[in-house]
Amino acid sequence: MFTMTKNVVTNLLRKSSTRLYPVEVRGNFDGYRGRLDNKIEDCIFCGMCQRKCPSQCIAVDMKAGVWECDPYACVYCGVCVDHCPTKCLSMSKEHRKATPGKDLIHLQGTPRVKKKPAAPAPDAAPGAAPEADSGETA
Amino acid sequence: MLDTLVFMVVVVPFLVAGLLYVVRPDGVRKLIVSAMALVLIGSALALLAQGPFLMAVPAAVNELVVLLDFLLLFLILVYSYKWKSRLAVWLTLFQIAALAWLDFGLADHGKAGPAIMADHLSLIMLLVINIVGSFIAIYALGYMKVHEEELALAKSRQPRFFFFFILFFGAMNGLVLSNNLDWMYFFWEITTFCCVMLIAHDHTEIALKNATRALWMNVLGGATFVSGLILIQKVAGTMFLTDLFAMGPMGAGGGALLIPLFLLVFTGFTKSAQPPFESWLCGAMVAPTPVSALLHSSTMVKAGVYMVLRLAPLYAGTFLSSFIAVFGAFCFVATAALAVGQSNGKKVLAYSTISNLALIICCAGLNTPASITAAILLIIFHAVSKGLLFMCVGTIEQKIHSRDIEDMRGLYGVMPKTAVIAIIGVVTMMLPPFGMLLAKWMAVESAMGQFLVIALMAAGSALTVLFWARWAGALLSAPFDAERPEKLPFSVRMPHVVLASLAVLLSVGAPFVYYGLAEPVVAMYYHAQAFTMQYGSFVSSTGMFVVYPLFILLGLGLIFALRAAGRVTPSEIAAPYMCGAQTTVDGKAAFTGPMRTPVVSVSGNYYLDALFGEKKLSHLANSVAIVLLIIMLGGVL
Amino acid sequence: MLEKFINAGRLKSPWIMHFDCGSCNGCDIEVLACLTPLYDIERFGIINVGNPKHADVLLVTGTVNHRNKHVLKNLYDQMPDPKAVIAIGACGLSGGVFREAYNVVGGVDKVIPVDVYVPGCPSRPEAIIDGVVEALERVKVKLGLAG
Amino acid sequence: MNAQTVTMDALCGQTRKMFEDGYRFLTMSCVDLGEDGFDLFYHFDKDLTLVNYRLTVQKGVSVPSVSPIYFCALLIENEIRDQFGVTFDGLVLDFGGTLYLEEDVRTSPFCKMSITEKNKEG
Amino acid sequence: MIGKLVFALVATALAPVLGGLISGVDRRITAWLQSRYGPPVLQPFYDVLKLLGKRPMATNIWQVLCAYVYLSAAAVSVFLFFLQTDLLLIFFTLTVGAVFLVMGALASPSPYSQIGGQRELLQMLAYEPLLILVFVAIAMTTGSFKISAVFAMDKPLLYSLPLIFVVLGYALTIKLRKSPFDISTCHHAHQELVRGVLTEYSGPYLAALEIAHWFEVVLMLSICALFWATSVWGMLILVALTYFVEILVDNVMARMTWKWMLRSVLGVGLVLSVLNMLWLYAN
Amino acid sequence: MARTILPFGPQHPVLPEPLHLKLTIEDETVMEAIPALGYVHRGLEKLCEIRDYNQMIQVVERVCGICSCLHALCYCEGIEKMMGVEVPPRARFLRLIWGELHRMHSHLLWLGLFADAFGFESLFMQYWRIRERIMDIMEATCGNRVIVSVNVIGGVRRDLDASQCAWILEQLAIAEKELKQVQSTILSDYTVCSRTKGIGVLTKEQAYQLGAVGPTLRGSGWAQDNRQLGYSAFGEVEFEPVVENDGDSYSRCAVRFRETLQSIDLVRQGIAKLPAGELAAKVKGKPQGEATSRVEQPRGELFYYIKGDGSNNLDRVRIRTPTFANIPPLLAMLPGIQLADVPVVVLSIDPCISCTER
Ligand code: SF4
Ligand code: SF4
Ligand code: SF4
Ligand code: SF4
Ligand code: SF4
Ligand code: SF4
Ligand code: SF4
Ligand code: SF4
Repeated sequence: MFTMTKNVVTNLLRKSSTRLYPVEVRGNFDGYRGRLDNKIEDCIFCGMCQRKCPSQCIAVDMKAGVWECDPYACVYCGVCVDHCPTKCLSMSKEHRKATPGKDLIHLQGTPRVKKKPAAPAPDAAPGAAPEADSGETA
Repeated sequence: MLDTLVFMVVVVPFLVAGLLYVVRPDGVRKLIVSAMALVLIGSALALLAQGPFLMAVPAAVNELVVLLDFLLLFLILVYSYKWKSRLAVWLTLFQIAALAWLDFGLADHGKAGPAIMADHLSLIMLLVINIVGSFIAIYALGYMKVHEEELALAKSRQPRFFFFFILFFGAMNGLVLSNNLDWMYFFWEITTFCCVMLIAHDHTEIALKNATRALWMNVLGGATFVSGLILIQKVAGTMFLTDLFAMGPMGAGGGALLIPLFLLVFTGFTKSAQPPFESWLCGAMVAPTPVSALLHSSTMVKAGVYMVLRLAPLYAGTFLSSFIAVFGAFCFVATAALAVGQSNGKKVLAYSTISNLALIICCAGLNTPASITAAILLIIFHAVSKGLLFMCVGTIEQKIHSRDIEDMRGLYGVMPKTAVIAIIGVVTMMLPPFGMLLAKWMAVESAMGQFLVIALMAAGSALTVLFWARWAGALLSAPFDAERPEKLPFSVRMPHVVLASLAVLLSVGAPFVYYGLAEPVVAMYYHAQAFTMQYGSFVSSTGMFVVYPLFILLGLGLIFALRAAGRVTPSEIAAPYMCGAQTTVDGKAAFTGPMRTPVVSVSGNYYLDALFGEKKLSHLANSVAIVLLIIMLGGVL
Repeated sequence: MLEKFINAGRLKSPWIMHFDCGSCNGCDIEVLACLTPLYDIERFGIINVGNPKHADVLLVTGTVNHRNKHVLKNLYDQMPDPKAVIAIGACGLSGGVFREAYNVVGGVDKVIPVDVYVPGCPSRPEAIIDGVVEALERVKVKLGLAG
Repeated sequence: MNAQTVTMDALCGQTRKMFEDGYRFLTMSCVDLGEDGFDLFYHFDKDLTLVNYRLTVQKGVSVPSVSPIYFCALLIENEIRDQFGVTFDGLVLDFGGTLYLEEDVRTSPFCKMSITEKNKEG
Repeated sequence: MIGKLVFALVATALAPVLGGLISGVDRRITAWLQSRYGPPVLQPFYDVLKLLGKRPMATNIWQVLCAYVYLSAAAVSVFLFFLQTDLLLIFFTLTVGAVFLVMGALASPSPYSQIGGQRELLQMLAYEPLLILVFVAIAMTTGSFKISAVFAMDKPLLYSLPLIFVVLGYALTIKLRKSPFDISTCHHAHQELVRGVLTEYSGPYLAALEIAHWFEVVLMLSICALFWATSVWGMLILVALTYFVEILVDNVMARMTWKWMLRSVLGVGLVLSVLNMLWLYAN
Repeated sequence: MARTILPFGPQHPVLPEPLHLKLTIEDETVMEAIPALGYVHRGLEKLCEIRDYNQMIQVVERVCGICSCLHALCYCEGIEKMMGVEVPPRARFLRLIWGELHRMHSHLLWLGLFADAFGFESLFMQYWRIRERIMDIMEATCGNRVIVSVNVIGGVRRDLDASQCAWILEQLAIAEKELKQVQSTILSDYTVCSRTKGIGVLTKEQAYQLGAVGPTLRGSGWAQDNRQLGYSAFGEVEFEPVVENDGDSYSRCAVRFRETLQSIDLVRQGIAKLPAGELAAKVKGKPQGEATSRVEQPRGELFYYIKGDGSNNLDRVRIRTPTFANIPPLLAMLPGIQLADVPVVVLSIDPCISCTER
């Protein structure tokens, strides 16, 4: 009882330990597995991430040059980042913010067509809107 | 006029009882009992209007009483023998011998005096006995009909029942009107006999057993009664209360009178079932409920406290008085604690009765104007509320076939009106601004100087709240539903409603009760006034009880609450919290339990058997009570 | 006038109830961590009441399975209006890594309407606080107080 | 992993012997062998040494319960009942297949027979 | 008389405001003691306002009735206090509230509120005798149960009744529902009874109970204040100190069981009161 | 005697996880307690048929977030045993360090919850405040506060550099100091002791026969700790199993408290002895055969049975978690205690239903 009294009274006299988030942001440590980003210009749509992902939340369409990820099924393990051959996948140390609805991340890149290398379609705006909207997933 | 009224309340019940014994048709019985009730109520009121009086009777009547007294004792002897209670036989034999010595050896029959006396205290008792009792008698009409239907008797035993039932009134009225202690003794023995006969009424094994117990305990009281009388006769040389009062506190014999006073007070303890004698009253529960209602509210046990209170001016200021206070306070706690351990509704009522009687005894022992006022108010308010509660339990029992509080859970859903009336009864027993609490307040304030008594009272009232509150709560726990119609015969419903209204109205009129009834008694013996009224409040030097302001404020609160409750719509009614697993089974709240089976959630009150178990606790209470009594006796000697 | 005060109360006193709907505890302990000194969401007037009848906001962590979906629904029904639901963690949002397991129904929104989704596995306490703040924004919008 | 084979008849006797020799009952494991029935492993431990018994049973056969010997076996036997549909005789507290599963999921989910689609894709 | 009435009315009207503020400060200090930042001081008011705006929900109408009777009785007892009436009478009025709170809890078929109700009764069993003893002790020192008599004293009651003040502290802890006696309900809910007597109340009804609790807090603290009735500052300091000690005790103790409560409260309470009374007599 | 039957859970504020007990009480004494499970059951063992054996690491980590690291460890050890992979020494020591950090955070979390079970809110706050240091270490070194995801088959994914090691030691020193400040409160405070001593007694024989594991077993006087098996690097550090003899809630609490301090010591030893070298061995082939694997989790012995058929997908993964083994002892402890002690006794086995049901 007395040690606890000492403890709580010290607490009373000291500044509280509370971090006043969101007013005061300490920031996450380096190396935190936060938001998953894809630098879509560098993506070769190899599908490695799709195959390795334990949560099966990435869908790569090699022909269409589409890379899709369901951020609401992703478990932020970083396995895809480890295995991406071009290192276009990365994880920012910021966590992904809460949202009122669920959206799929749909990135349109340039498909690597074997016969015609490096012919970027002018109409595709790669990486312009990293979170371009698309249909809701269930 | 006066003679007629006294005749009406004392002798007529005997005659009517005899008539009821031979009359068999139900209709006629109903008529007679109702008429009797009216006559009793009317006469009691008329006597009250009349005021105190003394009345002499012809010597022949006195002889008759003596004769009847011996007859009665022989009758008791016969039953004691029949029921094989050796103790009762010996005690009765002792009584016969002692009475013979008293009547033929000691008493100075030449010295005639007014055998009948009514002071304010007697008048209050008359009111209580005849008004509350009459409604119970009417209730008994309806109750006994159902009772016998349930038992499926070939031959109705109602004539016998009503014989003793109505006899009770005569005996009680006689008892409180006696000035001659010899007479009082006679009536005292009649109540014992009636009571025992009524307990044995159903003739079951347990009924006989409990009747036997009641018999020996009350016969023990009879024996001490007659011993006390002998001593009084020896010490004071009179048998008339008026003479004793005239001698002032402790009478002429000084300390010597304390011994007979102790014996008489002890007699009172046996009759009002104080520990160690509480078991007979609990055993009396086997009788049909109207009997319990009658015994507990207005007759029998009230005779015991009447005795203690009656003699209070005589032992005022003595060692005996303070000991009676401590004894009463102890019994108050002990029996309240016993009530906590009970789930049988009637037993709770029984222990609560004993507990309240103990409080009255304690007040008598405190022996101040305020405490005597408290005692008188307690007698009045307790009689009304307790009579009401017993009738409720009886009615409930006939519907749900159980007198267990646990089975009364959600009674509101089954018998809404009776449940509400029962709750009114409970609330008037335990909460201010109702009379019981007013009286309790007076009791505590008057005990201010005596720390031990107050500490016991404090514990006792907390226990009291405990067992009442959970009972009232249990009655309410019903799911929301439209009111269900509930039909009861007039003779059952009417007494409920009347007593419930009486309980509330008397409390509202507490100042009138005080000025009209209690204050004259106090003025008579103590020549002092305990309280004055200011702004509708009782005020004394030590405190104040704001009756009307409290009634108004709490009444407003109640209206506010009723309106809020009235606004609740069925759509707002939701299932209780069951950790997210709630379902219903036949409309009862349930949860989905192991193996996916729905489990109806059951709730039980805490009876705290480890602390308040009847066996252990009553053993303890009885031992302490005996020790206290022995100390008291030692002090007196 | 009173309405205005009540609305102020609504924004400043979101009592939460946390229901673990088959979570792996990862998200649970982060929700609990929110209550502890470092994060102390009582700053926002939040109390963890643990009783649906007192709660304004239901925090759900974990996957819905065939058994707890009934419980989830029951609890939601016992919360008096107005109320909000915040789903926490990949499991609560979609079933997460367990989506294909045989006893998993999926995210919380399969059973009750969800107002705010907090991603992560587990969602860190800061993210949960973001979620609560977002839910309050939504309440504001519903009450017509936004802007 | 080495496991001694035990027969259905010897099972209870062997278990009792382990109990008397002061072994702790670790758990059981059940593996569906398809056509060949189930492998039931009984794992025991004493001073951190594992002892395993293998009981192979055909489908549809009831296995004697060891829960009267080791009370703690009741949970695992109920679990196997849920997941594989293997029934146990003499279970001290039989949940009858409702330990984990709702009525909605009444098939024994761990039995290969009931698997409609096996996605070999990684 | 009119002046007294008006004073009492105003005091009664202000009591919930004060009670709410006290509980706000309480929560803030509790947070600091736990090294947290804590909610705004006005938080209790936000809570109650929010609750008032929620859709009502109850398990039956009796609950509602009981909640409002409880509220009324609590308000009336505060009113009677500031009218400087009889201590014992105030105690009885307080009991009305407490009993209806229990009846409300028992009126619902929910096991948690039932158990809460039973435990609340046991708490009453523990604190009621203590309060009566405290009041009797006060009355024996001042010669009357009237509160006005306390104010007529020329020396603070604390001088003659120090141990009785400790006894009052026990009763206060139970009434404030603080550790170690938060057994029938408590402020949050991570307790085995899910708030016990309050389990089944929600929305406006819960708000009513909360306000009633504020009334009771004010009443109990006012009774504490009586122990230094000779000066306003004395009263304020005594109450502030007492309340701080209550918060401290809340934070350095585990919740105990009802058995322990009955044993310790009745044992310690009785012994302390008897000692204090003996000491009084000796003087 | 009047009985009350009440549901304790699935949603109940003292049970952060959905578990149901049908309790029958009389005057608050528990007469009967029948459990119902299945509120967290996902059926994830079955996922091994559609996730390859590498992906299963992330799945088994989520059997329970609290000791995610140890689930992955046990699983990896099993697969490594089956495939004959030799784990490099540095990886083994790193596994030990992270594993012990997990034990610390788990025990601190439990100590807080336990304090809350007997209504000691401020003590709960203190333990969780201390715990945040460990969570920071975890986040800084593994990239996540809870599900660290550092184990891979053959080794680990992340490394610790010298500055990180120094920082960890620094943080641990502070945590140790803070922990010692509240030591006497949990171990000798009057109110705490009266709520824990003699409550929920599990005798030495009962503990063994009912299959108790971990602190529940050690609290009843058995010096059995799977770390004695010497997996990862436990064969190369000094430690003694923590044992208490009374078998009550207090003993189990004392075991966990002392183990928290022990873990600090083990992390220090691990950092001191950390060898240089590879982080992970190369893995060739596919898992085939049967293997069992055991590790000591904060709650006790974790047991994996794994069967591979030579393909990318395993044939069977069977997980027996500590709480699963501790539930029968719990059921034996419940009857006869007071309702108020139910949370204390339930928490005293440190239940983790998520892993129990998987
Ligand atoms: S969707 Fe998920 S993985 Fe992709 S960027 Fe967002 S958070 Fe990262
Ligand atoms: S692995 Fe990398 S490059 Fe390949 S598809 Fe995924 S993101 Fe693109
Ligand atoms: S980059 Fe590698 S993984 Fe991607 S398609 Fe080519 S070979 Fe396959
Ligand atoms: S982080 Fe893990 S879960 Fe998320 S997409 Fe990458 S591999 Fe899949
Ligand atoms: S989201 Fe991740 S951490 Fe949260 S419950 Fe699911 S698996 Fe656990
Ligand atoms: S003990 Fe009561 S008040 Fe304290 S934290 Fe727990 S629930 Fe809240
Ligand atoms: S015991 Fe289980 S539920 Fe409780 S905190 Fe730990 S992990 Fe969460
Ligand atoms: S026992 Fe519980 S805490 Fe430990 S790993 Fe299993 S689930 Fe997690």
